[in-house]
Amino acid sequence: MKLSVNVCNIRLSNPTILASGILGTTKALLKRVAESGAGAVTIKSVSTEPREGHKNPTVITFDAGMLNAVGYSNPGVVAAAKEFASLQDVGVPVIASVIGTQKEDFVRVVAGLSGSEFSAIEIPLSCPHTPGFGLLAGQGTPQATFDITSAVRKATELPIFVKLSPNIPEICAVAKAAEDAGANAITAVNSMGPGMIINIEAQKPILSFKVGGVTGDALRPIAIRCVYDLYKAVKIPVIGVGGISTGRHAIEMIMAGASAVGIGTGVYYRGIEVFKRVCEEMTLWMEENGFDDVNKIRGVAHD
Amino acid sequence: MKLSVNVCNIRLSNPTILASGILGTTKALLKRVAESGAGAVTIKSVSTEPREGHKNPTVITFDAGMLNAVGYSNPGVVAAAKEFASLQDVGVPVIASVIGTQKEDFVRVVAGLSGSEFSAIEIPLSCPHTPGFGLLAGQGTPQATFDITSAVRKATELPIFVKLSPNIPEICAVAKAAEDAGANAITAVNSMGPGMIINIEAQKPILSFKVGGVTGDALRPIAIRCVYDLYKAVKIPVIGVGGISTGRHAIEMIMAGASAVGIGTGVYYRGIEVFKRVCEEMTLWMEENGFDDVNKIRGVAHD
Amino acid sequence: MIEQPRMVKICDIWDESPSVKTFFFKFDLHFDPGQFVMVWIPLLDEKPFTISYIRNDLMGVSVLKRGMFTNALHNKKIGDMIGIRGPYGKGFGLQTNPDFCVVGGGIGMASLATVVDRLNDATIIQGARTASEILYQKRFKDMNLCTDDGTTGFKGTTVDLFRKLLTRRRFQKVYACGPEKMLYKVVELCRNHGIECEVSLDRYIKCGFGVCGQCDCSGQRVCVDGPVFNIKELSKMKDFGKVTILKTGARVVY
Amino acid sequence: MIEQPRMVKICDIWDESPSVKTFFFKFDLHFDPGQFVMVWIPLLDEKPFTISYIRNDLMGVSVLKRGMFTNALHNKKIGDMIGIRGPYGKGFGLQTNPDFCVVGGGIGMASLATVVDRLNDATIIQGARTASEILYQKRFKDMNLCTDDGTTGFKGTTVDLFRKLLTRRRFQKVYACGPEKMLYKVVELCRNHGIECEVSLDRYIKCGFGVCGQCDCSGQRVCVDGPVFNIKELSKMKDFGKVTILKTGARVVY
Ligand SMILES: Cc1cc2nc3c(=O)[nH]c(=O)nc-3n(C[C@H](O)[C@H](O)[C@H](O)COP(=O)(O)OP(=O)(O)OC[C@H]3O[C@@H](n4cnc5c(N)ncnc54)[C@H](O)[C@@H]3O)c2cc1C
Ligand SMILES: Cc1cc2nc3c(=O)[nH]c(=O)nc-3n(C[C@H](O)[C@H](O)[C@H](O)COP(=O)(O)OP(=O)(O)OC[C@H]3O[C@@H](n4cnc5c(N)ncnc54)[C@H](O)[C@@H]3O)c2cc1C
Ligand SMILES: Cc1cc2nc3c(=O)[nH]c(=O)nc-3n(C[C@H](O)[C@H](O)[C@H](O)COP(=O)(O)O)c2cc1C
Ligand SMILES: Cc1cc2nc3c(=O)[nH]c(=O)nc-3n(C[C@H](O)[C@H](O)[C@H](O)COP(=O)(O)O)c2cc1C
Ligand code: FES
Ligand code: FES
Repeated sequence: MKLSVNVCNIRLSNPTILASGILGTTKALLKRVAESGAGAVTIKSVSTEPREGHKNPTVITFDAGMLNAVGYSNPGVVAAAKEFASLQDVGVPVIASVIGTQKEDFVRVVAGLSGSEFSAIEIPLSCPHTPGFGLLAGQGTPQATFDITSAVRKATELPIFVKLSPNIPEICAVAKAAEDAGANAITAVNSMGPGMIINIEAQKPILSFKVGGVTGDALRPIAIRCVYDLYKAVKIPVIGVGGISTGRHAIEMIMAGASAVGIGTGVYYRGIEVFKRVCEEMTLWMEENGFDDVNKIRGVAHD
Repeated sequence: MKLSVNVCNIRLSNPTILASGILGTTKALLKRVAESGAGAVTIKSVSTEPREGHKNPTVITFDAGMLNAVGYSNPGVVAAAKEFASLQDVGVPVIASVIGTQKEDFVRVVAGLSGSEFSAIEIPLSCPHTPGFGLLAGQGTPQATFDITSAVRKATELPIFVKLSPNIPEICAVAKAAEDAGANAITAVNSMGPGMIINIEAQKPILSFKVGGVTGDALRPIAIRCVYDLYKAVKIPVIGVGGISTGRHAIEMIMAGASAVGIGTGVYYRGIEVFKRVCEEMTLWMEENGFDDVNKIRGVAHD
Repeated sequence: MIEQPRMVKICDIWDESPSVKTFFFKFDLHFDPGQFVMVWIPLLDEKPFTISYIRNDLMGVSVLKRGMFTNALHNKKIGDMIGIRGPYGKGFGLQTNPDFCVVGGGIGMASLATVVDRLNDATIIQGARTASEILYQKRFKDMNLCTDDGTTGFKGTTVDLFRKLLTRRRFQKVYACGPEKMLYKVVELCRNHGIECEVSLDRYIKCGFGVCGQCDCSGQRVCVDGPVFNIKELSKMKDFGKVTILKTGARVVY
Repeated sequence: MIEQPRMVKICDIWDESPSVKTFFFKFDLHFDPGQFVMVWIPLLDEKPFTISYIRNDLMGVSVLKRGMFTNALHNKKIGDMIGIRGPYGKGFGLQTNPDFCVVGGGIGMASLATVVDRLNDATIIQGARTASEILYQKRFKDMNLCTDDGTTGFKGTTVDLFRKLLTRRRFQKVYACGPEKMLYKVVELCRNHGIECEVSLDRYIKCGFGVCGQCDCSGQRVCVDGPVFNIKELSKMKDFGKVTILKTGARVVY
């Protein structure tokens, strides 16, 4: 059974990728996730300066998924460059996630991380709940996406993954802008919403930031549709993220057109072992359904 | 315990409203829903001409909600006007849902239904999966919303509810446009997405239209956030719809600022009795928490 | 439960008549006689069919070739895959004691077949257009047959035959399925004779699980409140025997 | 399970010391000694606290007044509501036989209190800054106390006292909680003496259920893989006793 895939010439032993913001705070955790079977891992997003993020509660769950407003807490690029050194120890490709409030920030962070052995740079232009970043800074428009991606393109030779929001009706236009600016892959999608959950006894929103991005099962059909549309709209590969926690989900995402699948909330649903389990379930399904190579199911849901 | 509410001078014996598109095909079903405890009921959306809608499957469910692309099947305004005559028999206020591909259509349907005893006209400008209507016809922009609402305003004396999409980042701007054009209430929200679910054995999307609107549990946090934001943004009342199937959900929605709550997918989760059960659960909760009037919890989640 | 089709392999196909085929597949859920499934042909459409055979985990649907979808189904071969979701609806209320009769008109016999399987000593009335269209000839012995053209059995309708039978014997309960005009008359006869009666109705089905409102019959949803209704329920359903609802939602008089 | 705070009423408040209060509330979930909850004050913040009393469905958390959040908590009155979610984490591995010792430094004693409740004949070492800060004086008899200023018991640290005790007796198992420098030394002593040892670590906690990565200690998530770790696990955790991680994710050396 062949599970290995190539995304922008990065070889992944299997198509599962740890999504950014889940467990990617330290090299030790990346290594643990790699040992738990992930084909690649993404670090938690890094900005120029250290950020404390929002107050707690920052992550809660509900019957249909998860709601988070972590607020991009991170130690800043200088500390991150120290933490994420000698990345070959991790054992699988490591993707850097880089954020900024303006395009110069992205460039500075990319430069600051250039000494590390990252395999690709992901730029999420799509966070729905952190003032100054992503959607709240207007980074999700085709023009802003083009500008930021172009700037990052000049700053690095590494493959660039542009991570998009499912909230944007014109997601394909944004993806094309990224492609035109030299992006090598699209990561689809970031969390949706934002949403809000109110504790009715407290009579207050639970998240300290009041609203947060929705992920997990609730997001899956939306993510599948985005990937399905993007697969037709752009030529560069699409990494499908959103609600994947089983082998069946991963296969559905790949049939929609994904070259690899990101897993975030799935770590909550099924533990860190989710990567290994998803791969086992994919293998079993493919065996039972007469496939010998995961690359052969990519995009088959299209006419 | 006081559960009755007033929305645009329409008195509802309790705040639950049957959402449009669920069971609202015939007067007999409206009556049955009223007898099952709904405070008001909405008919399935009506267009000028009869429409067959999309092929089946048109409605499916998933672990976090429901996915539908019914495609606005309806018998057209002439037949609808016959079906929905003598509405006082229903026993609770009946809201007409009116759709069109352009503003003149809305006006024609409103005129065609003017002989019936509807209590209000709802105009959904927000369907994410029917070509020619709602989002797919650009009706979700502030300008289009203003234009259509203004046209309907001239055509009827009845209260107008403008139904919005949760997909639109600028939902408050759209609501304000509706308010400016003379809308009497905002219904928030319609289904989100669209989303897609692929049957991996068939290797094809399940819905015949491939994509459909996401409703139910998955939608609730998004709907709560929309209502919370709209409550601050507009002066007219907001009817909260999206994922409500328990008394706790209804109270959460009302705390976010809703004057009444629409229930659609809840009919699937808990049967037609969902209206009665939601009211019973609300009553119990209010008793236990020292409230004697549902109107006193409206908007309390705000600072 | 999640309302999504599961793909199953057609493991056998039987010709029941020139226009009816039964498709067999494995489906490991419990079914009651009278319940139905939605059959999906990907990218084409999805339609309701009663389960006409229940043999442990082997199910069968008997399909009358009628239009676009049923034509496509008739073109399927053993080994082809179809999507199934269900079971849906409320089936027949089976009682063990009573002396009972099933009255099936045309493809309506498919709904009654599993009732006959479950109960012993059924009196079976089956009507068809012509002799070759009679279903389950080998499956059920001693059926009381009638045809429009008289090519087999009594010449006339199931209603006529049922009325005739009633002159010489009594039933405690009748199960019926077929054209609604026929059902209406069967119910009338039963009411007049004080016989319990349950009939399975046919309305345009979309969701199958009670939310879309498409299958309304006077406030009853055929997909979940039915498809089987008893006399008491039917007596409150004004549309019964008179009005059906098209795919658009338009009402048409039978 | 859904990870959301449930509001509970504070039904009792005990002063344990000038800077520590215990808040009691009803919470009908099962807790193991060493597990913790997240305590939410709406609109303010949410922080981790070990359950220090388990009495059927009555739970208590003993809170050291320290900063913004714990100050706000200390201002709460009986009847006020707080949000609770949990239980979180892996608690202490309790064995019934062995001759065991708990070593608590400061508020760390709160984690060990329910261990003492469960096991009989615990040897208890508790250290505090000064006499008035000793916790649970009435709850536990015969504690081996030590204070930095010698106002009660042995003058010196819990490590010194533990080392002293070890010269005259042996334990099969040690449970410890307190400042990590202390824990590090306790673990070292245990390793040298061949004593089993479990310690409860403290890292900045956000989600509490293993997804955000905030509480990392050398690849172990304190919130779900811990907070209790045994010697074998700790021997692979390079950060133990040396490095902790701030709210930003920055590493700081102790
Ligand atoms: C509860 C129930 C059980 C049924 N069981 C059987 C069965 O066991 N065997 C069988 O052969 N037929 C059964 N039918 C009828 C069957 O669904 C239709 O014959 C089939 O859908 C026709 O589809 P078509 O595309 O071939 O024909 P079309 O040309 O589309 O339609 C022919 C006629 O079939 C009916 N029909 C079409 N679509 C639907 C639909 N979605 N729901 C209900 N009726 C429809 C209409 O009366 C229509 O006029 C059942 C119907 C219902 C409601
Ligand atoms: C598993 C676990 C169990 C704990 N049990 C108890 C207990 O039973 N009783 C008790 O008094 N304290 C306990 N703590 C520590 C308690 O969480 C902190 O004292 C409290 O969060 C301080 O908040 P503050 O706003 O008052 O102080 P701040 O001024 O914000 O911080 C003071 C110090 O408290 C620590 N701290 C602050 N926030 C957190 C956080 N979110 N997670 C972890 N540490 C933090 C940091 O070391 C910080 O330097 C426990 C911590 C952990 C990790
Ligand atoms: C707790 C949490 C933190 C996240 N932080 C980030 C982040 O820092 N950067 C980012 O690009 N995406 C972040 N995301 C989004 C995820 O990477 C992913 O796109 C999203 O969760 C959808 O995938 P899932 O349903 O598998 O979780 C975060 C998600 C969660 C749940
Ligand atoms: C099967 C189905 C059909 C619907 N049809 C319509 C419709 O015709 N007009 C409309 O305004 N909304 C329609 N909706 C949207 C609902 O009115 C409602 O806004 C949405 O379902 C969210 O509420 P819920 O989560 O309670 O279902 C439909 C929803 C469903 C599930
Ligand atoms: S078919 Fe949808 S309610 Fe019956
Ligand atoms: S606090 Fe989030 S992983 Fe431990």
